[in-house]
Amino acid sequence: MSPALTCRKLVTIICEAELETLLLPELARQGAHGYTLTEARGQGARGVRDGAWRASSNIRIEVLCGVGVAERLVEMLQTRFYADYGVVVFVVDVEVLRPGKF
Amino acid sequence: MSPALTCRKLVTIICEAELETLLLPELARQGAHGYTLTEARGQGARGVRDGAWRASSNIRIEVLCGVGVAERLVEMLQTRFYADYGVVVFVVDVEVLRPGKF
Amino acid sequence: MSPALTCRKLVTIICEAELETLLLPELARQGAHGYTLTEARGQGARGVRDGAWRASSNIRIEVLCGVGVAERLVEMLQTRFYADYGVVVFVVDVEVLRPGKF
Amino acid sequence: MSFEPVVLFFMLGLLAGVLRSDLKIPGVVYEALSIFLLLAIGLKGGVELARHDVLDLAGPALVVVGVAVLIPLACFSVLRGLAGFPRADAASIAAHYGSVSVVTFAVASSFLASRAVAADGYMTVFLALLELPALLVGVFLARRGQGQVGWRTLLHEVLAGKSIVLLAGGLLIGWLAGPDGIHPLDRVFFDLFKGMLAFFLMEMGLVAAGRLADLRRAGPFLVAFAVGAPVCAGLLGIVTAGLLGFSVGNAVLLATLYASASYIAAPAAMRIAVPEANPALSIGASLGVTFPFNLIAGIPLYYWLAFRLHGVLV
Amino acid sequence: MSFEPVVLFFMLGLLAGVLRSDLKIPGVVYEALSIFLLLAIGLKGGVELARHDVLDLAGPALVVVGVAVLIPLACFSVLRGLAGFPRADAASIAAHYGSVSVVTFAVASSFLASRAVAADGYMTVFLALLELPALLVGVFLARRGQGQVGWRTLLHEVLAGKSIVLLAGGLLIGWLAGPDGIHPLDRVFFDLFKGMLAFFLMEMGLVAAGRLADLRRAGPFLVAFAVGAPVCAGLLGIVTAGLLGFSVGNAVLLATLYASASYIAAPAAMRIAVPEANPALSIGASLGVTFPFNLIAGIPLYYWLAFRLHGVLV
Amino acid sequence: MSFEPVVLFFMLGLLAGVLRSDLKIPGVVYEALSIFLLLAIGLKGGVELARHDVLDLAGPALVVVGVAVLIPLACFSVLRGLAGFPRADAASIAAHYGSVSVVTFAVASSFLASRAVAADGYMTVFLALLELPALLVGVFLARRGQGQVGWRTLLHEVLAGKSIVLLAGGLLIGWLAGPDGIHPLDRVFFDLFKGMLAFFLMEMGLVAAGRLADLRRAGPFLVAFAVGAPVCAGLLGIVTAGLLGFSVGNAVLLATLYASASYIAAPAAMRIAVPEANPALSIGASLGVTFPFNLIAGIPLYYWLAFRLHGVLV
Ligand SMILES: Nc1ncnc2c1ncn2[C@@H]1O[C@H](COP(=O)(O)O)[C@@H](O)[C@H]1O
Ligand SMILES: Nc1ncnc2c1ncn2[C@@H]1O[C@H](COP(=O)(O)O)[C@@H](O)[C@H]1O
Ligand SMILES: Nc1ncnc2c1ncn2[C@@H]1O[C@H](COP(=O)(O)O)[C@@H](O)[C@H]1O
Ligand code: NA
Ligand code: NA
Ligand code: NA
Repeated sequence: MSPALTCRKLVTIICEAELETLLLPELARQGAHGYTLTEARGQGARGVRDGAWRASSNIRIEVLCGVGVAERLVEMLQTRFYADYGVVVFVVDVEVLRPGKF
Repeated sequence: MSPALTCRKLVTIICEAELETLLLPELARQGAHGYTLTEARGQGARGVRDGAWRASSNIRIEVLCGVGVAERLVEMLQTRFYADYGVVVFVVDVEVLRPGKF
Repeated sequence: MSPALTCRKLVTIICEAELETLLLPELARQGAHGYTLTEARGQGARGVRDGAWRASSNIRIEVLCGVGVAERLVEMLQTRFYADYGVVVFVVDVEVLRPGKF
Repeated sequence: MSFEPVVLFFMLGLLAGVLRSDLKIPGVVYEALSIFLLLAIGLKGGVELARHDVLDLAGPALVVVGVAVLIPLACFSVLRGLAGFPRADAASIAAHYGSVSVVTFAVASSFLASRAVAADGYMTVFLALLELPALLVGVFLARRGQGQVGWRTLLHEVLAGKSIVLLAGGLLIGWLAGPDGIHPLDRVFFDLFKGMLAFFLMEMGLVAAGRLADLRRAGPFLVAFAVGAPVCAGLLGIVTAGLLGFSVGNAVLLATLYASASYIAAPAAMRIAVPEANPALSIGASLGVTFPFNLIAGIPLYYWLAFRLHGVLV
Repeated sequence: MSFEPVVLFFMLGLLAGVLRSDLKIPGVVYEALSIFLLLAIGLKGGVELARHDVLDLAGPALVVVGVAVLIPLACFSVLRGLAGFPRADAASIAAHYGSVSVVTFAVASSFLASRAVAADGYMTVFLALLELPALLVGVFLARRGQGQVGWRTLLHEVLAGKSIVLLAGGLLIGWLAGPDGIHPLDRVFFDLFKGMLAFFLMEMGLVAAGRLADLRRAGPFLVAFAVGAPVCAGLLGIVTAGLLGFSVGNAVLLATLYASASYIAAPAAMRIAVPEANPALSIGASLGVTFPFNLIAGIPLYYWLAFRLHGVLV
Repeated sequence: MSFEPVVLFFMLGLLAGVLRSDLKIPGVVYEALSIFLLLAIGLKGGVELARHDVLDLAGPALVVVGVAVLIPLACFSVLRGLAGFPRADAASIAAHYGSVSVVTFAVASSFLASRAVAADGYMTVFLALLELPALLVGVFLARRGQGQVGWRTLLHEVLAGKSIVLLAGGLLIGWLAGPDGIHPLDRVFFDLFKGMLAFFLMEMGLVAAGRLADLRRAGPFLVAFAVGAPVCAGLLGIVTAGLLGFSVGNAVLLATLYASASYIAAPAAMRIAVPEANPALSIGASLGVTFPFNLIAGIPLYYWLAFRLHGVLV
C-alpha cells in the first residue's frame, strides 16, 4: 500500500480470563512493547465459555510486533501454557505506521 | 515464520446480536470446531447500531478453520442470512499452531 | 479462495475512548461506508489503560474498505491525531463478499 | 390529565439523546434493570395472587386473551389493506401492537397508585398471558400460504424468553412464598421499584431518541397509526373490562395493556420468525411514537375514559 | 426442614438455564453483586465485632482453623486413595471443599434470621480466616515431591484476591466506624442485602446450569462425593462448635462453613497454582452439586442436627 | 478534625489498588454509579429549590461564578510563570482546578449532615454553574494567540456532557415535580445515596491508585501545587461565602467547590479542546493528590476554618 507503511506481525491470543495476570508480564518479557485486550466468550475443545462469570470468560489479546518477538511469543505460549490452559494463537502479517514503535 | 506454524483461514462475521442463537449452531453444522465472540457496536447500510440495548447491538464472531470449512461458512451466510440480516464477513489467511485443532 | 470473494482492506484503529466523537465522523468523511467498534483495554508507550473508567479505556475500530479509502484513513490519522493521541493503526488484506458495499 | 413524575425521566433521556449528549447508559445496565423490573412485577403479582383463588381468574383470562387477539388482526388489516404495507412488515407491526409493554404497564400502575385508585395485583397475570398470543398471530399472518414456519423455535424463543421466564417465575415465587416469605425482599423488589423505573425510563428515552431517525423513513401513515392504534385498543380494553365487571383501576390497566406495544419480546421474536420484516418500522413506531404517547397522553386518557364509562358499562 | 424463599430464586435461575432461556445476566452484574455481597458481609461482621473484645476470638479461631485443615486432607485421601483421581485433581477438589462459600454462608444466616435463631456477627471473621488455609493445603498436596511451587504468587493471589480484600476490608471499616458510623450506609448494605442475595442466587442458578454438562464427564463417584463430603464436614462443624461451647446458631453457621465449597477464591487460585488440574471437575462438583445441595437440603439438615446435638455436646 | 466513614471506602480501594489486588470494578459499574450520583444530587437540589425563589439566587450566583474564574487564572500563572509548565499543560491543569468535583461536594454534604450542620439544597445550583466557566478559561489560556479554537465543539461537549445534563436535568425534574412528586423515588435517590457514594469512593480509590505512577513523572512541584491550590481556593470560598452572608454550612460547601478539582467533565473536555496537553499531569494531580487530600484533610480543614472565620466575616 502506501510507502509510509511497514510490515509487522499481529499475534492474537485467545485464552481463559484467569490467565491474564500470568500472561501479560510474560508478553513484556518476550519483548512486546504493548498489547490490546478485549473481553470475549467462545467455544472450543473445552466446551462453551459463556462469560457468565470470570471462570468461564475468555480474553483476546493482540500484540503488534516484529518477526522475532512474534516467534518468541508463540514459543513461550507453547512451552508454558499450551499443556494446561485453553489457549489459541494465530499470527498474521499487517502493515503499520511508525514501525519502530512495535 | 517459524516452521511450527501452519496456514489456516480466519473467518470473521459481524452481525446483529439477535442472530446469535440462530448462527452459532450453524457454525458447528458446517464443520467449525470452535469460535470466539466479542460484543460490538457499529454502523453500516442499516444505520447506527449503538449497543444501547440488545436490539441495536452487534456481535463479532471469529472462526479459525481450514479452507473447506471457510468456504462452507461463507456460502451458508450468503444463502441463509444475507437477504434478511445485517451480516458482514471477511476472510484472512493466518498461521496457527496445532493445525489439527481447527 | 472461492471465486465469490474479492480483495479489500481491513483498517484497524486502536485509540483512547475519548476520541470516539472526533474520530467517527472523520471516517465517513474519508469515504468509509461503515465501521465496527469494540471496547478494549491495553498498554503501550503511554502506560497501562485498564478500562477502570472512560479516561483510561480504549476503543478498537475496524473499517472494511478499498485501497484508496484505506490510504486516506491512514493519512488522516497521521496528520490529525498521531501527535496528540495514543493511536495505533494496522492494515491487512482480507477477502469479502459483496465488495460494492465497502 | 397531568402525567406521572417518572415520565419526566423519560423526557430527560429523550432530550439528552436529541441533543447528542455523551450521556450513554451502558447496555448491561439496561439489561440488568429490565431483569429487575420484570422480576419485581412478577413477584408483586404473585404475592397478590396468593390472596386470591387462582381458578377465579380462568374465566376473565380467557375473555381478556380472546379479545386481545382482535388487536393484531385489526392492525394487520389496516396496515396491509389500507396502507399497502408488505405482508411481513404488516404482520410484524401487528404482532408488536398486539403484545404488551411491561414498562407502560408499570407506569400506569404507578399513575393509579399516586392517585390512590385501587387495582388488583393479579392484573400481572394478564400481562404475562398477553405477551405470547399476538406474536403467534403475527407469525401466522406473515406466513399464510407459505409452509416454512419454525413454530417450535418461535414458541421456545418466547416461552423461554426472558420476559416470560421472569414474569412467570416471579409470579410463581411470589405465590409460593407468599407475603411473609417475600417480606424480607420488599426493600429491594418493592421499595426500589419506582426509582428503578425512573432510571429505566431515562434509558428508554435515550433509546427512543435513537429511533426517531427511523420514523422519517417510516412515513406519516405509520406515525398516525402509532397514535391511533393505542387509542382504539385502549377503548377496547375499557369496554372489555366493563363487560367483565372490573374495577376502574383494573380497567385502566387492561386498557394500557391493550394499548401498549411490545419492545422486548416482540422485536426479538419477530427478528427470528419473520426475518424479512424491517425492524426499523416496527420498533420505530412502537418505541418512537406509541411508547411516549402512552406515557404522556395515553394513560391519562384511558384513566379519564375509564371513569367516564364506568357508570355506563358496569 | 423447609428451605429459605431466596432459594427459589436459585431454582428459577437453574430452570432458566436448563430450558436454554435467553435470560442472561451480564458478567459485570455478577461481578458487581459479588463485590456488594462480600463487602456487606464484611461490614456487618465488623459492626458486630466492634461490640466484642477481639482478643477473645483468638482461641476459638485457632481451633476452628486447625480443625478445618482436616477437611482438605480427608477429601484428598478419599479422592486419591479410594477413587484413584490424579494427584492434581484430587488436591484441587480438596482445596475447593476445604475452603468456604460466602453465598452459602449468607443463605444460612438468612435461614437462621427468619427462624429468629440468634447467631454472632463475628462468625464472619471465621469466614474470612477459613478461605486461605485449605488452598495452601491443596497446593502442598498437589506439589508434594515436586519443587516448583510459586508460593509467593499463590499467597498474593489469595490474600490480595477480591474476597479477602472485601471481607477483611469490610470487617475493618465496620470495626473502625462502629454501628453509628455505618448507620447512614445501612440502607444500602443491610436493608438491600437479602434482595441482592436473591438476585445473585438467580445468577448462580444460571451459572450452575452451565456446569451440569461437566458432571456427566465427572462420573458418579464425584457426584456422590459432592453430597457426602459436605454432610461429613457439616457434622464435624457441629461437633467442633459443641466443644467450643458455641450457641446453636453459631454451630449451624460453622457447620455451613465447613460443609460449603468455594467457587470464588478457590477456582482462581487453583487455576494459577495447580494448572494441570481440570477445573471442570472441581467447579462441576462444588457448583453443580454441593452448592445446590447445601441450599436445599444441607442447611436445614445442619440446623436440625445442631438442635439435636446441642444438649448432648454442650 | 476526624473524617467521614465513607472516606474509609476510598482508602480500601486505594489499598486494594496499591496491593495489586484482583479486585476490579467493571467500567460500566463506574459509569452507572456516576450517573446515579449526578442525578440524585440534581434531584435533591431541585426539590430544595422548589422551596425557594429561584430569582433570589441570581445575585449570589453571579458573584460565586465571577470569583471562581479567578481560580484557573491564578493556577495558570503559578504553573506557567513560576514552574515553567508548557502553555497547554498549565492551561489544562488550571481548567481542572477551576472546575468542580461532584463527589467531593457529596462527601462534604455528608460530612455536614453527620455533624448536623445545616446547608442549603440550592448549593447544587452553584455546583452545576461552576462546571463550565473554568473550562472555557482553560481553553482560552491554551489558545491565546492561536486562532483554531473549536468553541462550538467545546461548548457542546460540556453543555451536552453527562454531568451537566444529569445535574441540570435532575434539578429541573426535582423543581418541577416538587417534594411530593419525588417522594416515591426517595427510596432510591435519597436513601441509597450514601451507600452508593461509599461504593463509588471505593472505585475512585482503585482508579486513583492507578494514577499514582503518573505522579512520579509529574514531579514534586505539581504534587505541592495539588495540595496548595485547594487550600488557597478553599479559603477564597470561605471569604466569598462570608461576603455573601452565607451560613457556615454553605460556606463549607462553597469552599469545597472552589477547592475541588474536576475529573469527570474536565478530562473529557480538555482531551478534545487542548489535545496537546498531557492528561497524565492534570488527572494525576487532581485525582492522585487533590481528591484524596480534600476527602481526608481538606474538608475537615474548610469546616474548621469556616467556623473560625464565620464570626469575623459575617
Ligand atoms: N476454531 C476456533 N476458532 C476460533 N476460536 C476458537 C476456536 N477454537 C477455540 N477457540 C477459542 O479458544 C478458547 C479455548 O479453546 P479450547 O481450549 O479449544 O476450549 C475457546 O473458548 C474459544 O474462544
Ligand atoms: N465497511 C464496514 N467496515 C466495518 N464494519 C462494517 C462495515 N459495514 C458494516 N459493518 C458492520 O456490520 C454491521 C451491519 O452492517 P449493515 O448491514 O451494513 O448495517 C454494522 O453495524 C457494522 O458493525
Ligand atoms: N505493540 C502493541 N500491540 C498491540 N496494541 C498496542 C501496542 N502498542 C500500543 N497498543 C495499543 O494502543 C494503545 C495506545 O498506545 P500508546 O499510545 O503506545 O500508549 C495502547 O493502550 C494499546 O491498547
Ligand atoms: Na397491546
Ligand atoms: Na468447606
Ligand atoms: Na475548583
